[in-house]
Amino acid sequence: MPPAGIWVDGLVQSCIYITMAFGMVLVFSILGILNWTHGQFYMLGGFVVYYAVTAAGIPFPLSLLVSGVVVGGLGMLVEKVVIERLTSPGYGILSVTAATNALIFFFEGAAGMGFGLMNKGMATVLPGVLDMGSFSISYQKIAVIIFTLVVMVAMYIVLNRTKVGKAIRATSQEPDAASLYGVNVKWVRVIVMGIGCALAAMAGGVIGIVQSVNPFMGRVPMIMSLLAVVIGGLGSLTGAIVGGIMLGLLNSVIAYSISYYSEVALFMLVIILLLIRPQGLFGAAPK
Amino acid sequence: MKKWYNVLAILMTAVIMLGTLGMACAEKPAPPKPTGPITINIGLPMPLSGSASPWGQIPTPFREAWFEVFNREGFQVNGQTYKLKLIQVDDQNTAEGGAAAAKQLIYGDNCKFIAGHWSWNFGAVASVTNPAKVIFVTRTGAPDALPASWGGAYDPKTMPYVVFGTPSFDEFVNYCFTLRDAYPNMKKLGLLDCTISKNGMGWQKVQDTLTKAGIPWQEEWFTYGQTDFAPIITKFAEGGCDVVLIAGWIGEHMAFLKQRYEMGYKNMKVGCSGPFVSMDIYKSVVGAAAFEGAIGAYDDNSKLKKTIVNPKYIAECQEALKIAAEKTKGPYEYTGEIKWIPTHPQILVQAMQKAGTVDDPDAIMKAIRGGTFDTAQGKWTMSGEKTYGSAVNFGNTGQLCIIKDGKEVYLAEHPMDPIP
Amino acid sequence: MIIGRHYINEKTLVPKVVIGTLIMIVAIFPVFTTNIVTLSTIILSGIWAVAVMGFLLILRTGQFSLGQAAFMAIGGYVSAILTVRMGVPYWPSFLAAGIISGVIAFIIGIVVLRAGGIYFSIITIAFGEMVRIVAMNWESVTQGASGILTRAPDPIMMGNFEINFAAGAVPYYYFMLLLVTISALFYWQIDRTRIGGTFRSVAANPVLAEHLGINLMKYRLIAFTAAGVFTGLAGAYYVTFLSVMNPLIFDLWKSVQIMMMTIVGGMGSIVGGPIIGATLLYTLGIYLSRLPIPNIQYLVFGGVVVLLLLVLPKGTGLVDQWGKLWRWVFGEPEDFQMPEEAGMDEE
Amino acid sequence: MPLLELKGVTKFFGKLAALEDIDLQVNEGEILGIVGPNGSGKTTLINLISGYYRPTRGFIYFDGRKISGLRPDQIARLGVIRTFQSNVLFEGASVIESMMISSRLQYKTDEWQAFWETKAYKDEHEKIVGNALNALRFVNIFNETFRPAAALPHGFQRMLGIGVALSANPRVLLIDEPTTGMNHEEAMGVVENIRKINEQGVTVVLIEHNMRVLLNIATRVIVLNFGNKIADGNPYEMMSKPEVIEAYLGTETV
Repeated sequence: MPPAGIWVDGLVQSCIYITMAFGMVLVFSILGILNWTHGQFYMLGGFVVYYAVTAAGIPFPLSLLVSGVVVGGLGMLVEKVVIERLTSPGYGILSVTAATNALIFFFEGAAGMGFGLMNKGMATVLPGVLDMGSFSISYQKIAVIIFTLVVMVAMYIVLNRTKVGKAIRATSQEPDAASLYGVNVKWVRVIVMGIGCALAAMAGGVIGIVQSVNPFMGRVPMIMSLLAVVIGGLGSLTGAIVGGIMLGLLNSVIAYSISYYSEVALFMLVIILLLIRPQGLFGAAPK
Repeated sequence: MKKWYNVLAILMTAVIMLGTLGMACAEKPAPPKPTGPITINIGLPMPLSGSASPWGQIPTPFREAWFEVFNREGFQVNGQTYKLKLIQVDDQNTAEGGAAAAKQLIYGDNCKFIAGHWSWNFGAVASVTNPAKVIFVTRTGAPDALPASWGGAYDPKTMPYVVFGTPSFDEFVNYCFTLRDAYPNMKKLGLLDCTISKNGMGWQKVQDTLTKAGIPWQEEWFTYGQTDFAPIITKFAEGGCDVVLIAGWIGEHMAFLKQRYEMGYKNMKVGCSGPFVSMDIYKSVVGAAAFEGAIGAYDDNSKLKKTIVNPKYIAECQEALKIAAEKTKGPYEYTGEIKWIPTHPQILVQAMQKAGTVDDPDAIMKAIRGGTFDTAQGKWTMSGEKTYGSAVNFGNTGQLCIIKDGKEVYLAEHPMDPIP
Repeated sequence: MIIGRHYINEKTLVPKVVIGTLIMIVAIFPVFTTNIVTLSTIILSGIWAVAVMGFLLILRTGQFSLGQAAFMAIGGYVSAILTVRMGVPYWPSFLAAGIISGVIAFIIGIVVLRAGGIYFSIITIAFGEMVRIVAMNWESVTQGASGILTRAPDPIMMGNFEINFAAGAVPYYYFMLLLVTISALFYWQIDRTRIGGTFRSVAANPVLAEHLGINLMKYRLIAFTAAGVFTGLAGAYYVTFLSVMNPLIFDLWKSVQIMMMTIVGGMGSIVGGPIIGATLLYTLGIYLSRLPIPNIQYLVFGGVVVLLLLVLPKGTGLVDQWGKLWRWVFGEPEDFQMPEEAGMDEE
Repeated sequence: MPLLELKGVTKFFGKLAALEDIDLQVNEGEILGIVGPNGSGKTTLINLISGYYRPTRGFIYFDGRKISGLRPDQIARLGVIRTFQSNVLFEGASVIESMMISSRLQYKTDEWQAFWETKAYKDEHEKIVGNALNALRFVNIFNETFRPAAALPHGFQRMLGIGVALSANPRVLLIDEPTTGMNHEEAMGVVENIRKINEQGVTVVLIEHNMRVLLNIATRVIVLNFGNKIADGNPYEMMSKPEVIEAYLGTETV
């Protein structure tokens, strides 16, 4: 039985995965595509927060919002300019997949040229450690956990209580019907893309205080949260939460017990799961 | 009629384009022999882009500065004065990047010598330089570049023009000894390295040496690209390690430092067999509090206590550091490069002077093999006079520093006992 | 959609003159320059072209594989291990590389192709990562990240004339031409005969195709395996030319690069597109990586691909635009003649 | 014995039953009409026969052989071919290309021979192209042979759909709502073609929303309502049955 420290650590990991997975699931359930650029929005968010905190001196929670707004806007732009056109009838799934894949390197290159390639950290934000006897946890990690809880609650409220949320849910279930009932599907798509990217960005900003920020930080979390989404089932928020928690905990627990084979074990697990149950744990069955 | 004009036009353009391509890449004609100093190009494939780029970029100002200082008088080989020119090419820290860079340097910028760094693209670079009879001084040690466990994958005869650096495992052991000197009564030494540099032989050697020297140790492995070290830290803590030494992985070193602090093991000393690539990065990523007690390689030759270094070289390095600081407009505190860029050219230059030629690689190699060289890191004696072209070991000193309130402070030093 | 609606049909469109001249130029290219930098650029782009053709063949069946680099890795490792470790002569192990990677593709395909569409892409990504991780950690066989120094191909004796690969890049160049030609002919033949038609139908409307008696799995598997074989060969030759194999050579970025080359070249023609795309993009990459600006390569690659996708008409690529250019140069191809039966009852 | 037989076939989607144990026989050479208001399970029935769905309970026999549980392509190879309601065929393909795709079942040569384009394959190919063109002539869209299928007018596209199904040489042809969105003349044209097809000895199962169309051709009619078979017999006496009228009064707006 691994000590408590491992579990806490796993929990922090899962929090990041969950927040990213949320965005991915939203985008998938409305736009019907996987946004392969998600990890790079995460990276951009990290940079925005970094500069907001260090250069502009905006307090951390506020700068999280700032990054959400900025990167969310960027996401909307991408949706409007690229994705909307490439998902119109006549284009195959290839076009949009290729475009989002290409954007990965576009953004990484841009970030590298704009912000430099060095690691940047915000360890000075919320320093200090909370000692819990058997183990201890830093305020930064606590901040990550709180942030994720806030995001979950906010998502729940937005999706279930607000008008936008109703429109989104309607669109995700019956796009055609929704458009009949006066929902402007085009705008719902743009807004959802914005929300998704904003979530990714805030996740990146919040990881910036725990780890460091650099142009390539987006790749691994992207793959991991993709796996989380797939485990949970594409298009299911509950699935995203469960998948995220599973991945995060498994990752650190496996790493603790069978040191460096954890990666192999994880991928094996996911592939096997997909083959037994392609639609994931909570996904709707195809056809 | 018009059609065939078009056909012709297109064919012409095609031919012209191909021609220009050929021109662009064809080697430039050798310049007419100038009177006065002759410039010799030294190529350096370096990771200037991609995630390993800090290694390539942070030392660059110092490198250029050092060559500037060196070229003020240059060096003499039988009466003729020569200067050195450094040409850096991005190798993206990949094999094909390394191969492409080496080809560009040799056939494009006709470099006479190549000074390389990582073991990851060593093979690719060496297999370009060697047929071209271009001497390649790498900082990679033979055992970890060309694993002997490969049933003689490394045959000295196939690579007579490669000069190897210190095998990183010997260096690693040496740092362990340095730590032992620094902390005679440490409980247990934790060793951490990435699985990708896990070559059976090398580690066996480390373990045996440590056991023989009576240093209690415990080893763990992390995977390439791992960011979360909590499990490993927990294991070290359970094993009772109070000092940990990480093989030169800077990013992992930072993450480890920060996380061990957050998990409440404040006074676990965490060392790294590489230099602190940049204090600012460390401070911003790790945080001032967690940074305390970090140990790193310390190649500032002005601080050496046991090893004797030619004061001229120390002056040169200090001068270069100053120039680098002016160039970067700020304090330039990265001293890690002193171990490499001054020493590689110095070895080559002295070898050329011994051999009395700059053009004959065989003669120069003959001079290098088994020779003793006066470098910025003290006197280095090369192995390999018996076995033709065998690994050349820089017997450089293991010197460590520890971070005390945000500053590098000399910790200890342990001259490397020469490797047979 | 991407089922070759906008063909350029080399037969009718481009006069034999031009094709002939181009082939001549390529064939005698080493006469222009034997510079190793130039030659190696061309050689490597040729090898990439083979991989891209494989990707495009799989794409013809409507599947989007993001794990093609993994098959190159498998091919590379097989040949490297056989030659260096087991001392097998080069050419047998080169063929073995193709066969083994094909077999693996077949097995993986049986498992993976059941989950089509987006899941296929995801699982192929996971597969690629798996290969990388295993290669990293399976020290005893793959020698970890320090990699394997591969051996140059054994010299080929033709009568008393010997092709010696140690001599320089020229033999490699000609063998690359051979490899590209063979795989190009194979893919082209598949693409223009009945199988190719079936592939397209499977991609265009799987449900209808299945209800017309076409076994989807079978044809997807054919495409995946065929691609696996040639991609494996390409990988083996790639690492031979690089003279080193390690797990970091074929990562996810390479798989995506293959996809980008496909886009740049265009999906219209299974031979022209990949060759043009691979050559353009790889050469561009080489030159960009020499600029002093770090990471500009990523920026440009990404930007170019997105722009092409947005600017070009639906489902077309550069090749198809070049088809237009050719038409402008050589005039329209003569129309298709109706078969005899068609003529029967015109009254 | 009947050519196609359903025994107690039931299909549930989650909780609700789309079809509840349906028994029906299709005899060789007849034109069986299946009518019913929207959502009465007509299309589900076809999907079950053609193997797109698997029945929750019950079995389907074709020519004495159990076909429930087989893959659609296996069923198609036995000679049970269906058409779809939507006009969409193979995107980007021309009329003749679509026909050639569905003519695949006529080939005897295997893929290798096709790959190497052997003599045998070439001859066979010639022949089959001929058949395809004849089939086009048969459904009166011969003049459109080389146009992209998507560019055809609505009526022609429906005919092409039938032609495509036809060239997969079916023994039973399941036609799903061929006349939707057509005016009366077009509909009659379609009906004519279906009759001609049937005269060629192809058994036809015709799903139709519009009772009048069936009156002209169907030899037998089955009425579905809410997933149950409520009547079975001659089309004309169908019209007089009270439950049928009752089932239709809601929907048939005449």
